[in-house]
Amino acid sequence: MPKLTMVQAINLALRQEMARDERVLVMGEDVGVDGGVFRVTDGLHEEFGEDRALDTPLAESGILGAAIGMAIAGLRPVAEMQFSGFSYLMVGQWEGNATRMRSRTQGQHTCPLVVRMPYGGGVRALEHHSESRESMYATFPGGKVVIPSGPRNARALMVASIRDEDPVIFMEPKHSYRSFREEVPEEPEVMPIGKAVVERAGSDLTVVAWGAMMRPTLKAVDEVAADGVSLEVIDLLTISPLDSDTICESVKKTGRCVIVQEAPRSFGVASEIIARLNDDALLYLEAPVKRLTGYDVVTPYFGREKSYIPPVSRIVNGLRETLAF
Amino acid sequence: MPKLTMVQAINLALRQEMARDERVLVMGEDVGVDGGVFRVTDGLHEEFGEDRALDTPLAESGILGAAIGMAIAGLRPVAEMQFSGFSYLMVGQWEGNATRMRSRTQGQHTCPLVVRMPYGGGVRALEHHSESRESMYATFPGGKVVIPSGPRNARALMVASIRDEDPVIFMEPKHSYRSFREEVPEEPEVMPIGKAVVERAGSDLTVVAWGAMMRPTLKAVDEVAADGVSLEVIDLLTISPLDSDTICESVKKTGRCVIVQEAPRSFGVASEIIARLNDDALLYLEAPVKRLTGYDVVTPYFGREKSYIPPVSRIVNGLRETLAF
Amino acid sequence: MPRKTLAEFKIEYLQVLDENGQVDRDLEPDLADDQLLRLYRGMVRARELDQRMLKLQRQGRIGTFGPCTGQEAPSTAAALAMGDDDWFVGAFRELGGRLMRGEPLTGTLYFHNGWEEGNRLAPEVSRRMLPFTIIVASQCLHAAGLGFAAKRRGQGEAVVCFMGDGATSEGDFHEGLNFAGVWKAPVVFVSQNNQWAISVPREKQTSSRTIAQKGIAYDMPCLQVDGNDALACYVAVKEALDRARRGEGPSFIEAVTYRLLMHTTADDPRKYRTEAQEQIWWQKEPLIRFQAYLTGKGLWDEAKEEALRAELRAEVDAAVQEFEAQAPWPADLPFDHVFAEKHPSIERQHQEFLASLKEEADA
Amino acid sequence: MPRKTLAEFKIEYLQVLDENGQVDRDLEPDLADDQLLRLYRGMVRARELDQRMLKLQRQGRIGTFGPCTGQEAPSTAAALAMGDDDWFVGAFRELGGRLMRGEPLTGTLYFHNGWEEGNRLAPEVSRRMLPFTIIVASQCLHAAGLGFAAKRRGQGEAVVCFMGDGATSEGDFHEGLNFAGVWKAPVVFVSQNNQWAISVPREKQTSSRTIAQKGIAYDMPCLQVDGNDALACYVAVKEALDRARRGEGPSFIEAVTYRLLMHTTADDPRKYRTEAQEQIWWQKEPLIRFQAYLTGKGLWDEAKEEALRAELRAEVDAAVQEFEAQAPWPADLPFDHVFAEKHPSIERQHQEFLASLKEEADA
Ligand SMILES: Cc1ncc(C[n+]2csc(CCOP(=O)(O)OP(=O)(O)O)c2C)c(N)n1
Ligand SMILES: Cc1ncc(C[n+]2csc(CCOP(=O)(O)OP(=O)(O)O)c2C)c(N)n1
Ligand SMILES: [Mg+2]
Ligand SMILES: [Mg+2]
Repeated sequence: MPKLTMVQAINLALRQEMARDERVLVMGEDVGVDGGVFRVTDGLHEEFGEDRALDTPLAESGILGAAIGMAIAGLRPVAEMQFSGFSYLMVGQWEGNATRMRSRTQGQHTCPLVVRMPYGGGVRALEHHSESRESMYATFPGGKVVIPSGPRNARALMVASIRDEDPVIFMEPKHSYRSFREEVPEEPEVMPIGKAVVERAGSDLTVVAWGAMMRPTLKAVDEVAADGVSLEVIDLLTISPLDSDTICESVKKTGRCVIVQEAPRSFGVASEIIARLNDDALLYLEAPVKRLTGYDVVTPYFGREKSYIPPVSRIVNGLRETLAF
Repeated sequence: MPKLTMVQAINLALRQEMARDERVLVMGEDVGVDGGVFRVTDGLHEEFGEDRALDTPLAESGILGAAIGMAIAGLRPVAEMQFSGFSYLMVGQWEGNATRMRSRTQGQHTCPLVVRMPYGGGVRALEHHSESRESMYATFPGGKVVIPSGPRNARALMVASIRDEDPVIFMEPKHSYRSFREEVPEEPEVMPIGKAVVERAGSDLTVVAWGAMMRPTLKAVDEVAADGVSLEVIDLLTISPLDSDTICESVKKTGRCVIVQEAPRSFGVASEIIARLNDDALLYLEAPVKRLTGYDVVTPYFGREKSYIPPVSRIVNGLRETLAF
Repeated sequence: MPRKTLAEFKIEYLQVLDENGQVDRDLEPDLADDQLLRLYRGMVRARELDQRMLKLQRQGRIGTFGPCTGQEAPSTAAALAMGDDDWFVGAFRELGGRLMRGEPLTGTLYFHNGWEEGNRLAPEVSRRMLPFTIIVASQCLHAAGLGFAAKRRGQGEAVVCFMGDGATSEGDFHEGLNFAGVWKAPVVFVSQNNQWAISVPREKQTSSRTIAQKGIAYDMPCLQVDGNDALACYVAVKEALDRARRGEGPSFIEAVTYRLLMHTTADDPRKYRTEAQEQIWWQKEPLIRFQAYLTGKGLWDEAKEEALRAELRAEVDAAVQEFEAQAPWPADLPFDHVFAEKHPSIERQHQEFLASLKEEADA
Repeated sequence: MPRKTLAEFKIEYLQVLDENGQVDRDLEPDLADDQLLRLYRGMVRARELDQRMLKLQRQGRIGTFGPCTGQEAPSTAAALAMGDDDWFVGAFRELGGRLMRGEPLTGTLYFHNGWEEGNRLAPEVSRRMLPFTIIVASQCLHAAGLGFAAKRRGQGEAVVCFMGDGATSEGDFHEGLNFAGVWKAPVVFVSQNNQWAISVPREKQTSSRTIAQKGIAYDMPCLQVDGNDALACYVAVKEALDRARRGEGPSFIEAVTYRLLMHTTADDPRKYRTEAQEQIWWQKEPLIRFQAYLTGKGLWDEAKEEALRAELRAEVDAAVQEFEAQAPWPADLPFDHVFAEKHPSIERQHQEFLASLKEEADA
């Protein structure tokens, strides 16, 4: 199997789905001729033409709003927000139309579309190019939020998102775009949306992470496992609708839980996970759930960024503290 | 003291602050001549003229974006979003500029402004006129989110919001706009932002609510108190930055907690409160914290609305269950 | 100083039928008699339902709604000019057009009484019509997307999209027209300039002399028409649809009309305008002049008018009866329409919801 | 069909100094020699810093940045035309103007190396200048608000706001110009049409023949100027500022220029345009023609040019040295700038942050 970066893996998913289903198209700022500022849509313009790899005008609300019209008309647009930092301009169309059209018409008109957006820090970029706000998009019922953590699941989840009958926000951890490769089979793989995955089985503590936090988390887990403890690692993959069953089952077994989140501490995904544990697994907890997260500050410019994203060392300490509690 | 509705109380705060500080102005769709569709700005146009009670063009991003410019120039705009359902169009300006200008310039340029918006259900209005999304606005560091529950605190918190040096989202529970009156002193009262209030002291269980949920919560508390139990009630008042200390102190004392939330279950304020309790009071919990909330569905039209907002009976049952746990 | 001129633009005005029912023969479209009668009937039908809804709302039998009285011409005429496969994209003052497109009278009653069921129409009706848009101007982008898809399908389908005058201030209006322009999408944008956005008069809404000239920003053919003149509206939309089908891209039409009644039943116009202002426009409303036109052509008379009114009132009566006889639909339906497939977490909440409904019922 | 004409508009083009340095005497502004020299110096200063930053970025000594080479004229000329109390609101390609307004050379270096400190300027500089805007077009609304405040203050202050050609597609551009128009706010909007939005050429961005005509939607005086002609840019902005101060409201200027280099250092233009296309525009860039103009006036020669370049390079060297000698600022500063007053919950996180920094350092 070829070893691909996440960029290449998502590109593969797009290319194969466009070949398989002519209703599928990609659209956004610079996604056509240029192939996207991160090259995720590279080659699609040459292969499928400008009617299926659209360079749109510079307008985020416009991109989603037009995609909604296309989806209602039977197309399957995969729209790109060049960076998640610019996606807030389309929240009106997302909240007001994309996520509501199905319920508004009781299924007569629907919006099967995907909004791709690179998110997260670690690439030394300008302001608005490094924040994580997945929990914000999770506050809108009627829309799904998916975050892959590596090339292989990115490809399989993109395929699932394109084939999904409902609107999906697909957040791509740009820090992981090219930082490592994985074997990705040529034949399409599909992973279910709304399902978390047990990345490693263990019995002493449950660690939950997603997106770019998976790599440092696994590193930290290896380091701590060397102490002779057994850690279970869960990769969330879908933020909303959240699969808390997998997490609660795990914690009922381990009694301990650490959640690693790049986003600010408050009102994040970790908080919802803790609420679900409170509902279904409180009596199994042998220690408080630990949130290892960013801080409740305005995302700093990249000169300071590093200290604000949980590093391996902080995760290691957090795991040890929770184990020792 | 005169007995005022919440609409009159907020109007009083605006009028007095405008009289006290000529930098203060109100702006928005129909806030001038018409006095606002809920009459919250009634009379301000006549009293202060059209330069201080501005009827703006129909554009929400425009209203906030222009208010940001005014605030930077030294004015104190109080901008109205006619309904919270239209405020999603200004999230780009909120996330991208209002909440970031202070950190971006390390305090050289700031955005002391208030964005008022009626929110929540119960008034038999059209789609987009009845949802609660306070947790969405709480995901943006650099901005505050305030929700009054009655005329008196609405007035005092509006005064505080206008005098605050940072941008404040002021969400007004429209269901409580005219549903009851309170005595509101003529002389200005100010309540601190970022501080919850213990509305009733008690020892057996802590109930947390905010906005329009306070009234049904207090009704339910009265009913359950009749069983001879002692309930402590906390009115959140500020959603972000969240005052979890008051809640944790209370729960350390009572050992039990119920949270009543109009918004959908997942990724709501209740989840953050539970996460804070997990951090600081887990070992004091004698029962799982109960979330009495809306559901993770697209806000239904008003024909069905009622069943989706926690009614007194559901709150009563929830309190009894948690007490009996 | 002498400077080189790069481009010149002009905004034209079209009126075919003046407020006294005088027709300009040069501009008169050649519409068969049955078409003219269909157009008139469509407008009167909307007027009758609108007036009845006003009463129903006052009696608390439906919720808040925004009357269309006086604005029947633009959308009804557009519906007449449109083909079955064209998309009708409205805001919330196109009752005439919606009914012409086959929406049942009960649809708007259910919708305005808080039921999504009002948007669930017979497939042949909904297949080319979007529901009411409440988020002002957001539909302009949906129209651009529908237009892109129509162009790609290449069947000569087009889109007619309505928005108000206030709506032209929203960013989505601008982005929608720009996208349609860049794509040369077959879309006809029609702004119903009723001169008010709730309490805000047109001149406080924008400093542009006409709404029509906003189309110049996208190099679209743009035209201002008398929006109370159904013939002018028909001609303008027909021309624009023909251009669209010829692949010449989008057009922008400003239809100047007037909101004769309150913004919605929750609004009180006395706060911001006088009855005298309104009276002027009652003289110019679209039905009287069209009736005069038909009469002049020998197609209409008192008797026909009475018969039509009686027939339509009976139809409205029947619709209201059906509406009020309708039992409330199941309260839990929203759980079925969050997503195509119900996620376990939502299924659990669904069961919880049903249980608490039962509890409350038993209590 | 004959139709009544309601309004007519035309878009004019202004060039004073052609690409060969030939000046149109009728249009030439009367600027004192020292003003002309100041303008030239301002443009060259920006070019020198821009070119140095390109090298620094390639050597990994600063982060991503967007060069302004070839676009020095519009913002530098505007800064010359502006008064101290006027607001300068830029996007991210106005280095020339920012420097003329007193921003230190180190500011943009710190900013582009990931430090908010780059935006913290001496009070006399920042009091009438906003920092870089990265959210495209969002500044158009800030300018409208600043303009409203300036008008209310009544001291004759005005605002000059820049945006790109791509920026004119955003809803915020539309809303910003509409608000300024309705308020008759003293704002001069200048679109630097460099013909590209990253890889998207102007003609794919909008179907309007000129960017200038977008101002017609707000009935603003609008003009297209040669954006590589500093004199034309000066004249246009000066005229517009005078109108603004006379209470005649906002204006819209399209300055046609060209992005000679990559969008940012992260971009590769070879993906979407040829070197040949770029070469055409290198012939038209603003410095050569202005130097010829000064030489023609007897104000400039080889020696002066060399002296100026040497002086400015030395200034840039010094700035780079200062920049690189600067020790990193405290990592925890963001906690002090979330709000004016630190909330207990943030204070707690601040302490936690400091503790984990220490742990990491010790580890
Ligand atoms: C985005 C948005 N903002 C505000 C509103 C509230 N609102 C409903 S209709 C309306 C006025 C619309 O004016 P116009 O576009 O002229 O349409 P008209 O009501 O006159 O038909 C407003 C402000 C809304 N529905 N959507
Ligand atoms: C709202 C928003 N969307 C997208 C981007 C990413 N982006 C940065 S610059 C740019 C192109 C801007 O084009 P233009 O307005 O012509 O300015 P230029 O770069 O040519 O000076 C884009 C798409 C952004 N910064 N902000
Ligand atoms: Mg209107
Ligand atoms: Mg450009």
